Amino acid sequence: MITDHLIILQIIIPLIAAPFCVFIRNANVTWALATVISWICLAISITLMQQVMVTGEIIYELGGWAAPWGIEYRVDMLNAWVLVIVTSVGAVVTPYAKLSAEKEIDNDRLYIFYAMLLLCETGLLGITVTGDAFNLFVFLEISALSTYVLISMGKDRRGLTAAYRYLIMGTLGATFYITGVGLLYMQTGSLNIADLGKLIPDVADSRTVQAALAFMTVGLCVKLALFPLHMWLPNAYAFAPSVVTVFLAATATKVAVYALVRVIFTIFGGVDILEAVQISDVLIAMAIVAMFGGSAVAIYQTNIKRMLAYSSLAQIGYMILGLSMNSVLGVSAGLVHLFNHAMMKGGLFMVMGCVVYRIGSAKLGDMAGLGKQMPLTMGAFVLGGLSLIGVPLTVGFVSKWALLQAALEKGWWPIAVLIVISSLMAVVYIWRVVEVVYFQAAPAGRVAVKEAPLMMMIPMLTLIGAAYYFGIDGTTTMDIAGRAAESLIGGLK
Amino acid sequence: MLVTAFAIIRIRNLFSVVILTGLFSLLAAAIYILMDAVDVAFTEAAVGAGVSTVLMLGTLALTTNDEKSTYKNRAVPAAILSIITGAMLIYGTLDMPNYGDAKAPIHQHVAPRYLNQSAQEIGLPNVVTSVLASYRSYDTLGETFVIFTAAMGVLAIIGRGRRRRKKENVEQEAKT
Amino acid sequence: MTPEQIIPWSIGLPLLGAFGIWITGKSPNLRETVTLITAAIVFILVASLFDNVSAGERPSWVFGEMLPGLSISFVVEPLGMVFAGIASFLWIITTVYTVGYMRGHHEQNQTRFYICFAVAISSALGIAFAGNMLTLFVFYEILTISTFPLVTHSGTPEAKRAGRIYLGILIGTSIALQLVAIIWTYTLTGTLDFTPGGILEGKVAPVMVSVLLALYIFGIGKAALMPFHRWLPAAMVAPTPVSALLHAVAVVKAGVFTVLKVTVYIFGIDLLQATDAGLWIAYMAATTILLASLVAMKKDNLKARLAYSTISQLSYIILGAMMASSLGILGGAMHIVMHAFGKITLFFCAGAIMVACHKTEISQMNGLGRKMPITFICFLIASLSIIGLPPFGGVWSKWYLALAAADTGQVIFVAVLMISSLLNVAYLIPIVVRAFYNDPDPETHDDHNDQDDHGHVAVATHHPSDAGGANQWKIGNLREAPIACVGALAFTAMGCFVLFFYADRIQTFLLPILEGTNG
Amino acid sequence: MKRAEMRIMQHKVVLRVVSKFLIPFILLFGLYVQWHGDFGPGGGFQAGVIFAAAFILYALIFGVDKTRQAVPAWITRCGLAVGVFIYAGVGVATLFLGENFLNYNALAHDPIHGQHLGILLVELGVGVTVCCAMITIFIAFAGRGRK
Amino acid sequence: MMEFPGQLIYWIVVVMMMMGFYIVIAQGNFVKKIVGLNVFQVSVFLLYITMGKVNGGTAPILADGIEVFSNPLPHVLILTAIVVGVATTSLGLALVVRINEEYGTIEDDDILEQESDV
Repeated sequence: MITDHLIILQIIIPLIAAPFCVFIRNANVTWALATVISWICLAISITLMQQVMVTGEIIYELGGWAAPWGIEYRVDMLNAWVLVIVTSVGAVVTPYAKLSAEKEIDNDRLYIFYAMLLLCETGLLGITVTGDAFNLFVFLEISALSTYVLISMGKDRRGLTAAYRYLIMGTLGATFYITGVGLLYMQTGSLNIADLGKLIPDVADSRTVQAALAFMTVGLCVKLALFPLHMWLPNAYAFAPSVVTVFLAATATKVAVYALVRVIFTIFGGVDILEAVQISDVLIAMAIVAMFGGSAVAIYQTNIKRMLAYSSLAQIGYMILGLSMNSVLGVSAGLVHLFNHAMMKGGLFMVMGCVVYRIGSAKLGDMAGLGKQMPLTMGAFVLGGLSLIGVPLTVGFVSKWALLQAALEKGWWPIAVLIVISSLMAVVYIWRVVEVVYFQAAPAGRVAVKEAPLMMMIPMLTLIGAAYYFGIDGTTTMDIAGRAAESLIGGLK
Repeated sequence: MLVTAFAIIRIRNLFSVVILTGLFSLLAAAIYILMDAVDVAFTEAAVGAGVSTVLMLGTLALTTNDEKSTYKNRAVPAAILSIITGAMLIYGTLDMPNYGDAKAPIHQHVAPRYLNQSAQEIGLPNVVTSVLASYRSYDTLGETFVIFTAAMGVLAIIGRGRRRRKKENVEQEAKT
Repeated sequence: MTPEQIIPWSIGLPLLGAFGIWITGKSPNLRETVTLITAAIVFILVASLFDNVSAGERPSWVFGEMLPGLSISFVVEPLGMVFAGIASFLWIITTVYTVGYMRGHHEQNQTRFYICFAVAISSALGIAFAGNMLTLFVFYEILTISTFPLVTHSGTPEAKRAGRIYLGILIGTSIALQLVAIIWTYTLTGTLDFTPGGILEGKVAPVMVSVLLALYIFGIGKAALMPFHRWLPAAMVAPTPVSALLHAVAVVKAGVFTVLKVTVYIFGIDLLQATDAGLWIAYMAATTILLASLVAMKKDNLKARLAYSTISQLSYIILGAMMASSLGILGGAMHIVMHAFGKITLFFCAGAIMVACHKTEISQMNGLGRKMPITFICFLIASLSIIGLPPFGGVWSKWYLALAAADTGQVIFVAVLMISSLLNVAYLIPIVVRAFYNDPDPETHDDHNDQDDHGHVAVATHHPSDAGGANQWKIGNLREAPIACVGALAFTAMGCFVLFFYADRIQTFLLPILEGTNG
Repeated sequence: MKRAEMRIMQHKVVLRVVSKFLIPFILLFGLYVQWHGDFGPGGGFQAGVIFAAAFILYALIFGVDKTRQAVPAWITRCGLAVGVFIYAGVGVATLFLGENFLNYNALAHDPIHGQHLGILLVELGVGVTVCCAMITIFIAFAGRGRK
Repeated sequence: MMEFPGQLIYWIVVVMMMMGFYIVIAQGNFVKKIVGLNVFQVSVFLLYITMGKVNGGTAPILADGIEVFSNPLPHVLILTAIVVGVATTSLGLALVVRINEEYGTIEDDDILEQESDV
């Protein structure tokens, strides 16, 4: 019985928990609630994943109205995969949040913080499960609005302008997206994603549909911060409260990538749109610029949170590169990197959260000598950094392996070389940190720094550990990503 | 409306701009009525012309009234970008069905069911309400949560607690 | 224990040992006992595989699947057996030496040192037993990373700079070139397993063979083929036991070992022969041999000279592999063994000199042989072995290499081998001569810290000037290093001699690796 | 609007009287729109805005503090939550009644009645939330202005 | 150009959209940016409503004797979108107020200048 409704429970449990936080208003209780809810969500998403593996696509009609008339939820391998990513990050982040948030956010607002965190997670989950193009927009806005609030909650005033700029960019992106949806609706009369997928081939050569594709793609690219639409991201990540950065970096852009995948491969899948209008060339070019631009700028950052943010831009480039290769291998490389990057970047930002918790700064110069004082935290940073570089036994290696293989399969030599070179750039920026942290003496004035508290350490080590576990055993993740990719591409060939 | 929009671009006095935006919304509401979208018009009038304008005026009261400098350096690229985007859209419109064409696909696929069967299925005369609150009630749930989020967000950003603390800071700064 | 179980144990035990070292870090004696015991057990384990392998068995073990269709798996075959045997055997001896050296030298952070050392050995064994290229690559990278803290051990700016070069070149080449080559191979063949006779035959266009080969050979930065050799001299800032075991044996041999593996099991000798793809790389190797020897002659710092000598010797093995003949491969493989014993002895001597007399520059070593006769006699023995004179092991490998060169009709390689032997004489023998025949300099105490004109070695020794006396083993006017050091280096020098007689055993043992080839 | 103007307004007798007179009607109109949405234009959202407008007018004329006395912060805040609870609660109720989320047919024996009831309830939820949200937002802005 | 009159209204909408878009990206005043965003969004709403219109139709409120209705779905969507729009606007304005308190200005250039100093 209840298993039939799991999909909707996935969304409404955190959704309803958010207003509860407003009733409670006690920081600790709301935190406990958020933690419990996030774990329930994880359990649900994993169960869903198993269901999908057994039964295939699951469809849920909201309000009991069948698909094109009502809104439906539709979960296949791909959504289930993204759900697991988002919920597992959520489940790790909320326990971590307590101390970090107490330090960085006004205490009388903590309950709002947790409500927003829950809403943000709900929004992301809602984007993921929905089978309706307009409903996607609604949940996009729930997650976006809560994100703006979360970013602005920190004590650094630059968080405010970062949130504002993100608000402007994000709203533009969302508006572009609904413009595109509107144009599609005009040509087909449907808003349902699966239905659109069936209807599009008949009208694919219409200029309206092409314009719609362009608008939806641009809109989502703003959200996922693909170069050159990334301007909002570095500051938003750098000046948001640390725990918010962890959550966003590990989930928000991933979900936007997912949405783009849906648009390209499900809505426009029937016409092999990447080839038909040569979007793939544009996307690949942008992805490569992102890979290099992101890494290059990252090298010169002095704020490590900002550095990691730029590195995220580069990593998003990898994902898009994989997706735009338009082959099973390429898409699965992109999809597996969604997960892998969530693990390693989440872990790295958690490290920075611990650092900020202890020394109150994320500046490289202030981190001198931390290697001795916070050995476990900094060890986690090195491990995460290795994963970012793509050293074997890490998840980064698994993604890079898949990506390179996809590129070589297509015979795209230069691109394979570029991937490799850009991952060497990661060596440089990770190295800068290692050098300062391990080889420079702590500044004289600083009071002795203790290791991060256990409650932050455990989630952090969990994520980093996961980055290694799934690096050593990459078969599970690759298998799921591969199946998701096959179902996407399979409908098309 | 075009004139209003253009005026918004040119005028530097923010107070006038805000009032013009209200006007713009009202005009839009009028057009909605012409296009049979009474519910939307109602909402637009209440929100666009009402709430938004009041909020913007409130903001202006708290900040400043005049736009300061000119941003010539950005004007040209911005214009080019807008024109390209616009051109893209115009290009898109070329294949659109004519305005008001009853045979357009948009009126063929999903909508007829709402119009023809909602009377039996829902039993309400206002089809917009039927669709809003039943067929697509989940969107509306989402919408409600958006409003909820926004309200909580505003509380978080400019609620009372922080202001009090802030004021102390300002006083301290003033002393030093 | 079955051979299959031995594999995980022999790789895992050093890691367990590392853990034990960490726990017992507070008490140096206990810590070093743990290291020694671990080393001994590991060697016994590895050695116990010897019979199975020589009987033609190929014990294998699969750890798990890392990527679909690609597992972390291990197969023991003769080449790997030899490499593992050397690494684990010399680990014991090096540990003995290390105890003397590190204490004599008052090094900091000794626990970290022992831990990293154990991890490095574990990964060297992983490389040796790797059953496919991916596994090998994984351990290759772990080896790089685990040795990094050893290189920067002293923490001086010099060490950091060296560490940067070390990591930069090794990681850079492996990711930028080797990884690409591996993935390319995988896309071409769908497998990465080491297969007798190679996996690439018929799967790749002849022109591309040389591109792929170049990606591999240059990608294996640890083999120190020019122009990617800079890391090796840079790594000499590490404490001497590291230079000895890792940068004369484990790390660099891991590099050339990989080269051999790739040549034999990925490309297959036949393919290389048919396409002549390796020829131009062989020329590169020949150039490296000569250039590195010439550079070595100009180095006054002893460890730097030995480092360049190593570069030159490694290229022998690459040359052997690239000539793509069975003799060349055999010669290369044997040279791994012979050079290991020779070079580790030389480094041990260098370390002993540093501990006992605080001398790092050759020009300061006048007359030192009279104070440290054992050390310098061993130095001589090892030198002769490296040069390739009987009755020491080095002669055999050089012999095979020269035969291979003659066999393939590349007279120029024969000439290169000859010239380089002469150069070996020119840069090794004068050291001994200087030590025994020149008059000692007037005693200049404790000025060794700053006499570092070449910038390769800056070992900070922070002990007061008179503490040096406690590190010496004095009998009469002898001033040898601590007994642990001297014993170790005498033992390896003996090894050079013993190997001369057992070379044929090694050769028969190695012969099966040429299965599946015609040449 | 300038703060000064706001303060002046609080002293205009005519305004005060007129608005006192007007506010009940606005509230009434709001209620009408709320319940009438099924038949003519209107519904929870519009009603919520109109309802809030009454309070905003009150706040403009009588000042934020007085409004806060009339409508304490906790009421609007809880109202916010209650509104979404009503909406989501309808959905959960349908779940418990064995139907899909928000399938109002489950609410009554007759699907049409169920739909009626459901729509009425969710519109109420929307109305409450929107009204409280608007008041909250406005007061947050206006409250900010006083030094 | 048969279709000229049919498309004209879309073109007007597009021009308005782009005016809004231009304001958002070209103007440096934070309030004005939000105004631009409003203009942009309202124009998109108009686009939806225009495509929902059916010639000769009436508002989609069922009544006896009326056969032709305009498409109700765009109306629903835009109702939702308007709400989302006002939510965004209020949040944006709240941020502007705070920014003004922290920086003393709401001009993009001034703020960039201040931030680059830090």
